[in-house]
Amino acid sequence: MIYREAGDFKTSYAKDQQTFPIAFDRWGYFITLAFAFLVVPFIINDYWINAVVLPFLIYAIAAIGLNILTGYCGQVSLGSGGFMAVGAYAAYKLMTGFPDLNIVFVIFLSGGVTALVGMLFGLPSLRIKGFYLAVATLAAQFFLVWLFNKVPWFYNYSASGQISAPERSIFGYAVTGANALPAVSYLFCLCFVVILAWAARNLTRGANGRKWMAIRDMDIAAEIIGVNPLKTKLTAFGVSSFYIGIAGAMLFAVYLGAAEVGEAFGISKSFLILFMVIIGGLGSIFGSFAGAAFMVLMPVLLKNVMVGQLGWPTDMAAHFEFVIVGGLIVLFLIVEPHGLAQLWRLAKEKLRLWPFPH
Amino acid sequence: MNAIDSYLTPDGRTIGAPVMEMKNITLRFGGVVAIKDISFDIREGEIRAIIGPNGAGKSSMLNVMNGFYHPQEGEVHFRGEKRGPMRPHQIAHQGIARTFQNIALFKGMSTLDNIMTGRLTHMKTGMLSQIKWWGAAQREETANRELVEKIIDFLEIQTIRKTPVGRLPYGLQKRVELGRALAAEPKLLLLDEPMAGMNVEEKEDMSRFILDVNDEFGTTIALIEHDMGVVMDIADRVVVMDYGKKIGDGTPEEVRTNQDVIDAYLGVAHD
Amino acid sequence: MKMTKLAAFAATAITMASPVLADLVFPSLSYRTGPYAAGGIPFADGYADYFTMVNARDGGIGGVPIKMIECETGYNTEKGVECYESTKGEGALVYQPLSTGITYQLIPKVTADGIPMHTMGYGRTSAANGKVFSNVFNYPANYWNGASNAVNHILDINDGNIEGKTIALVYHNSAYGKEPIRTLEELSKKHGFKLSLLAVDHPGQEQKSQWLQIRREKPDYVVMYGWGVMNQVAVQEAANIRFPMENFIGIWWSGGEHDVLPAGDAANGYKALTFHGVGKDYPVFADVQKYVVEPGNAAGAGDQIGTAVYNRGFYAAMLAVEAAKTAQEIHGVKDITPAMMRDGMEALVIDEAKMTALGMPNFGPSFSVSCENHGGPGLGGVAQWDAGAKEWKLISDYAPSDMEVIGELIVEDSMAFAAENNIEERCN
Amino acid sequence: MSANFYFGVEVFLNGLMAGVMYSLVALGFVLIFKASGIFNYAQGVMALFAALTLVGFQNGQIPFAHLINAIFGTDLHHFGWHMPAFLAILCALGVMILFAFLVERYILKHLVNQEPIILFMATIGLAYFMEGFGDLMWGSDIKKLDVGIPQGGNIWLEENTAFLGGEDFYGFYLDNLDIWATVLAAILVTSLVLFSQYTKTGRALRAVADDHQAALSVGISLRSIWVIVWSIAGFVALVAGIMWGSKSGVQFSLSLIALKALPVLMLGGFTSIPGAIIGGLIIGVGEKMFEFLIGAPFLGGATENWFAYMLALLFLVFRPQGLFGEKIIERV
Repeated sequence: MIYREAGDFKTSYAKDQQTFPIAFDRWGYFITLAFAFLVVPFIINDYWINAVVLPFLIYAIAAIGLNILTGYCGQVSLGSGGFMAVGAYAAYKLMTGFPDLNIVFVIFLSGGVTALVGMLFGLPSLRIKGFYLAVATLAAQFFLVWLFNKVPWFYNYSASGQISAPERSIFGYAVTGANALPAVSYLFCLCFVVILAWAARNLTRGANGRKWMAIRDMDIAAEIIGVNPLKTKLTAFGVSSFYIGIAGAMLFAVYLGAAEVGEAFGISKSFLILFMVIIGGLGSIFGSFAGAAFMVLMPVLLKNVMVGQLGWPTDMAAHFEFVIVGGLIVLFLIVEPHGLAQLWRLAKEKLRLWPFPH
Repeated sequence: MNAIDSYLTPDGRTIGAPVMEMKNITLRFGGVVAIKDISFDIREGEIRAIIGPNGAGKSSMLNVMNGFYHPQEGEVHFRGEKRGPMRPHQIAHQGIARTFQNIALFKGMSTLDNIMTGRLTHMKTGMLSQIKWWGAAQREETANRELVEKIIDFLEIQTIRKTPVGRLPYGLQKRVELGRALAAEPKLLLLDEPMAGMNVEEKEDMSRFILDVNDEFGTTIALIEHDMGVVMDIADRVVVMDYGKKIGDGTPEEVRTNQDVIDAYLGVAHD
Repeated sequence: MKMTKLAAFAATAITMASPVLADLVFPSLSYRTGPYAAGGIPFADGYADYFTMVNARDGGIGGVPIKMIECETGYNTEKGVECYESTKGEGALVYQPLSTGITYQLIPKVTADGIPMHTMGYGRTSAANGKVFSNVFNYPANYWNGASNAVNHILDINDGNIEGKTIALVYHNSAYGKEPIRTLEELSKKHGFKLSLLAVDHPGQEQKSQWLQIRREKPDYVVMYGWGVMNQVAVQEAANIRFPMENFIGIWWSGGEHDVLPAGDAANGYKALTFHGVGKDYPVFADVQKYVVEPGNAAGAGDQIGTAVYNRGFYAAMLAVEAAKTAQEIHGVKDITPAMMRDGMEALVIDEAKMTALGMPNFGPSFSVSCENHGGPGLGGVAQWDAGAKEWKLISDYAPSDMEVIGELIVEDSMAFAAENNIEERCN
Repeated sequence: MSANFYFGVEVFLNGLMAGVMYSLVALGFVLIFKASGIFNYAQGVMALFAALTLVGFQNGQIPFAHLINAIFGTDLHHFGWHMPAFLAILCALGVMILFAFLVERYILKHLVNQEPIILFMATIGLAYFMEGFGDLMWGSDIKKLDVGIPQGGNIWLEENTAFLGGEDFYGFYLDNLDIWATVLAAILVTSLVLFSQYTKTGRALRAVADDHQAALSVGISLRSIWVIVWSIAGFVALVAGIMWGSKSGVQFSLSLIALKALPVLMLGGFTSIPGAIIGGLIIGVGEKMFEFLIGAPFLGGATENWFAYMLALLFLVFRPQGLFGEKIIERV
């Protein structure tokens, strides 16, 4: 009976609109945040930060971005990898072109550049719908990868086309480059994640979010009640690409430190992020986190169990990883097509009634 | 119709100047003529019905009125101005709202959110203040929420406020859709078969809501229906269509005695 | 987010469980899966088998057993990071990341962590400049040496004059494939040949356009920097348009058995560069048979022994073991640290006597590493495919490459890196 | 006529041939989408799996040998037979039918009436699964596939057209494998058409494609239709796997041919078999001609991958209903 809403009355519309209407959720959220900011940096080791937590945070941003486009606005995109590449290369050009520019601005500007590119590739969405649009976004994926590979200006004419992130710091602490302390990179990413998730929540709970969802649920009816489809779809593409571009910039600058477009931002990345969104739950910010956690953690966990614990050959473990991840995806879709977020919601509903289910 | 500026209804309401005038509208799909040279007007404060058998072109007419279809010939005048080439969402901003024959609610959203979408044409805060939320965006949200809550009270759907609309029964969905259209505070409200598929009781409820909307908010309403009985009870004036042509126009009494209308409804063969 | 934490806790418990042993740890970042598995499997097998042999035959290096930790990267850079982070805590002595992408990512990390990295025949070419890259080694040869080796071979065939000839470069359209372009451009200026560039996009199953272009333009020689399925398709397409196979030269990563076997007899005469011996005709393979295969400890399926890429992995492990021996000698300790291993790699000397003693006479070039030069002399040979016997034959000695041209490029590229990252030169 | 003109013609012809190869893959997508509304992303992996199985049967490989060896410490590799190509193809087909049955039984049955995007994701999950499963079963090394289809330039054509151009022209080059693929594709499409027109099952298939509900109401079993359709798609995947596998060997990258089929689907439509053929030809010719005329000379080459998609995208922007669709009238 700890988790409950009984007696939790709302006396104003503002209170009814808040993100976590149930007091217990609200406190859980604040405690999680405090834990993430104040405790985790001191107890976590390098392996967990570099191999699991950083990719989790960065992919969560990308997943929120794609969720805005696909989950809220209903436009399926397979171009996320290409848009992440835009963010990464924009960050690289900004970092090397303006060495004094603060890294925070670099990352936001990279998001801005990606937003413009995303809107450009979002234009056909007015005419092309459904799977046709999904496949059409692959044009962006392939074209952008080709472009960054082909035009030497993007990688400062280096011999191989690899880009490497130079060291940049904030308040005297390096966040990119070899000397960045993992805990600092972690906090840096965490700040971005919290701010961006909060912004996404605000964008989706008000008028803007309703426009997106109206287009998603029935675009013709939405237009007739006064939603401008082109503008709405383009803002979705823009905001989504902004997030994905930031994720790309951080993936390159903070997490990987060096990148090559075809390998780091290939089509498999597009699919990975789409997976996160669907497994996590379309149209749910929480789901984006859950999906990212699932897709990042699952393989690491499986690897550690199969290779580390059971001592299987690595190749067999890798094959099994495919089998298990693929199988789990199918299983999830069968059990709960609306993703982890929905499972979470159902669990909470059960919890609300516990221990008196009748 | 003659050029009368205003008239008094039998129950004492004053009907004002034309809000919308359709002049010689012709609409074709390829070789098929859906509407052929139809003219009529809708006046401030009245309930105007368009009736006719299936396939008469009523829905197409409604689609022309809210700009979803563009007629090949003819002019649409709204509040005294000739309508240029416009997209439907621009027309919604001019103050025309509508409901749909096959319910077009947003399935993934709750009742409250669906009705709130009706307020979108009135919500102006920019993206940045939405991101910030506290301040302008929240104030606007709350103000609009208050208005929407009034509509929810009016339509007696308080208990389903937070229910996803997909789970609602048909009759309630129709009511939510009416709420969404009302939320826009339209100058002209178009209702596409608001009573289709309802039982007698639901039809009575819906008729009452339509009359109340007209009465309390003074909203001008144009509705399509093919149930003659209901229409004759609530409409001030009626346009009758058949095979894309207008075959009658006038008060329910006038229409009821019109020979063409009687033929059309009794299924007399066309020549 | 509660689920995340729970899972995180479970996984921490798992990773904490494995104890740290006082062994010499050699991680193997292999890829036995994914698009490049065909090349990854033999390399990983060779790398593993050599260590197994040393453990079984000699009881380890200087009496300390070797522990090889294999970690599957699938040629994926992010998994590479995970592998690096999960193995470095175990006392990894040297990394062989086996992917240019992973190499670029690890360069700053290994430098900061003080662990050496050996990128043999791949990776960042300018890391040969030890003054800038303290912890990265790419002896005995790199991509740019390879380009020069190929041109030198063509020069040899034409008695030193290739003025006016045309050489086409068919390359994997990625960082790896673009590596030789600068070198070839410089060489084309020097020797007066015409260079024509043909990019093939990943994965490279469809190369009709490129080979029709070659058929039209009729270059005298084709040099290929391919990887994965691109190799098989290119060899097949070259055979299809009846391009003379002996004028078609692949880099060592395009010189595996699996690259030529699918084309059958048509691949006969195809050439590939190499910096190590090919085939099983070395005394050491008797030891492999005795200590590895017969006890049933062969890595993988055990069917790769003696293939070109297997030998490359085998050779890489040999160099790692020799460097560890050198480190033990320099520091006088058996249980070496990564920093000592680095010193050992920097002082590594490989000569004919040493290789003969190891049962690998002429298995690779003789070379020595120094503080300034982490890349060795860039010696490379040419192997030719004999489709009848289904084996590679070494048809030349390990010959030097044009260090005059390459050295300049290395200095230029590494200095740019040093300037971007504020690195001070060492070795002064 | 200048040699360049003939080169252009040659590129055009080879583009047509490449297009046929793309169509072979696209056909499988169309069949499944038409009958069940599922965008089956696993089609490429099915081709890989079919080809792996075929090679496995031919060479008498023991399935899961690696796994068995790892668990029981045995040293199994081969049964020691070498199966004739024809028999092996039949066996591989049997496996694909079994696969279709299992997919229906364990996946599709549980996902009836889900949204298309969910079904699409399920097929991606299926693709992951099969990729791992196929490798586990047959190993991830590269394998040579040879069922006796000749490869190499067609010398007869080359010699008999050499007179057309000048000194620099050797005659048209066409790959024998591509010519075979064209013949096979023609046979395949013809038999598919005959099957759907003249057999009871075929008519049921068409009924389902037209209207699921109506088909159900006249007593057609949707589930058995799905098994049949996935079996046919498995057969098409086998044919595509044989053609592409003969060209490049059988290994992981074979599954990526799905990416070459997607622009074809956009252009030809997800539901049209002639669309898949014509779309494939347009994409094949388009990308090859673009590479020949603009890509290689001016843009540094390797433009084919994105150009195919751009071409399809531009086409759709101007004609959203696709190649064979009728003009869409929107209704509310």
